[in-house]
Amino acid sequence: MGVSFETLNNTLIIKLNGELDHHSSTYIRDSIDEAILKKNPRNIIFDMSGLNFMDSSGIGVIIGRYKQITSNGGKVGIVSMKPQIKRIYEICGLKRIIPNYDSIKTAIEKL
Amino acid sequence: MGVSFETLNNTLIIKLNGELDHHSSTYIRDSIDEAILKKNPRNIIFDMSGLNFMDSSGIGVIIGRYKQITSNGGKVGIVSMKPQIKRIYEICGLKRIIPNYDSIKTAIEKL
Amino acid sequence: MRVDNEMKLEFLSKSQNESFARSVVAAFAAQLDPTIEEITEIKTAVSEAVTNAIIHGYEYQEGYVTIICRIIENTVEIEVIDKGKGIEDIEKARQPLYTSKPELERSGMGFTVMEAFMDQVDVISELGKGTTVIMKKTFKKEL
Amino acid sequence: MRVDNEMKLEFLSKSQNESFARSVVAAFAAQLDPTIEEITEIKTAVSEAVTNAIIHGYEYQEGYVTIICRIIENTVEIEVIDKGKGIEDIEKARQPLYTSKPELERSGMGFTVMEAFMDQVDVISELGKGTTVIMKKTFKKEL
Ligand SMILES: Nc1ncnc2c1ncn2[C@@H]1O[C@H](COP(=O)(O)OP(=O)(O)O)[C@@H](O)[C@H]1O
Ligand SMILES: Nc1ncnc2c1ncn2[C@@H]1O[C@H](COP(=O)(O)OP(=O)(O)O)[C@@H](O)[C@H]1O
Repeated sequence: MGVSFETLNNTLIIKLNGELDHHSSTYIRDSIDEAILKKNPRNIIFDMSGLNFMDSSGIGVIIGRYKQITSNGGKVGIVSMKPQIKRIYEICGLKRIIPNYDSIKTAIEKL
Repeated sequence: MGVSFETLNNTLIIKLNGELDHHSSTYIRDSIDEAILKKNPRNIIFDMSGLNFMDSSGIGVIIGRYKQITSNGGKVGIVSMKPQIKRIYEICGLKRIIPNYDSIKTAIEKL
Repeated sequence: MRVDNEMKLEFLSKSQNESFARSVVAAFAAQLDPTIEEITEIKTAVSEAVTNAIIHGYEYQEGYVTIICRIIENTVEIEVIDKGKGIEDIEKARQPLYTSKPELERSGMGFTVMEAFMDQVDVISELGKGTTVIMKKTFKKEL
Repeated sequence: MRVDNEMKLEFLSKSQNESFARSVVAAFAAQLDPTIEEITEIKTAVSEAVTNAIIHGYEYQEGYVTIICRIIENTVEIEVIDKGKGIEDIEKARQPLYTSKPELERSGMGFTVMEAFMDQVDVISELGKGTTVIMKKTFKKEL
């Protein structure tokens, strides 16, 4: 499991790789919070193109960051979910609060 | 696990695929014996290029066919072993009785 | 009901065993030739139940998690068992968004995910004794 | 000796479970970051011991095979246990080429392969009670 970061304008792009479960969530969460603290972005985008597995622990991580960013007036988007990830995103009702885009470019434009 | 056959001159080429263990050995053995009965080849060559796993049950299958073919004056060769298969071939002493070739072409020439 | 195949797996309640546990169940269920989608569903449901055993059942203390898998015709039956804390109110626990550990950023969606991905989910629990989650899924036969 | 991780797997003595069993042990040992070669060695050794339990221990009758795996630092310890027939003369059984079932085209090389691929192989057996094969392998640490 890995996570890497990139900043574009005022947006932090969080690229998730491998499997996001309860075990990897601690490391992922800490890495993201460190990056947010350091770069102080307005918006964040989760790039899920490299994510192969996610369960509800991953949903918890995403919602936690969502609360943090939106409480500062920022916005959150998700891009490039594989079908299996998209299903859990829908089942868990994330769809209603975090929009999903086809590419990072569209996400940045639309956020 | 699969096995397929081809005949070249008087030689039956036995192509093994997947994993050869005790479980798959029954099916593999029966398929080979049926092909030998039908085509009555002089020599046989095991093409191992598609074989990913083999344990000593596989060695048993090879030795069984070796005894059958050599008792009729024929010869047996092995081609294209992956490193992990080659190690078990060496450890089990098959090396001393069944020669190993780089390609089917060389095997047919040298047998 | 004739059981066609059966296995039982016990492992320490360490979070690194979550991915191990779901791979084992997937490897066992593979004998029914499920689709990739069905395998993902099973892996996710098992991941939820095993994570719950570790976090809620044992509350990060050392204990053993047991998984029993049975194949009966084209159905897989999976039990995930812990001997931990137990659940006081199962009905409440199963409600979407309910979590007893919001401080750990739990989403409260574990049971909802299990129910969405499996055909049947039963929960047996006793306070101080532990919890057993029994999940069933029947694979569609190819025509 | 502190055990860092542990699992126990029980399954029916069906030959289709041979590949399942070796995959499970490989998945568990994966936490030590072994090389592909080391993983193949472990899979092969486990395959030999499990096959022996099914063919020689239970002689194709239904029974349970148990595998216990422990991780202690960078060593994996694997026990393969059957409650079957047992071995009368362990020393003879371990000799290369010795097999009690030549009619099944057994090569008699199972124990030899286990010894070649693992650092240590111990056999405990009692007639009518069953057999336990204990294998150990230490992974080289990367420098
Ligand atoms: N194995 C268990 N042992 C004890 N309590 C459990 C167990 N599994 C679930 N629970 C309880 O049920 C609640 C809901 O579980 P779940 O839907 O998986 O959400 P989450 O894990 O995100 O809290 C948990 O917060 C916990 O209180
Ligand atoms: N689990 C077991 N239970 C009873 N007998 C066994 C067991 N494992 C091995 N043996 C005996 O030891 C012999 C040698 O085993 P092995 O070297 O694996 O060769 P093979 O399986 O080809 O016979 C077997 O033929 C059998 O008589």
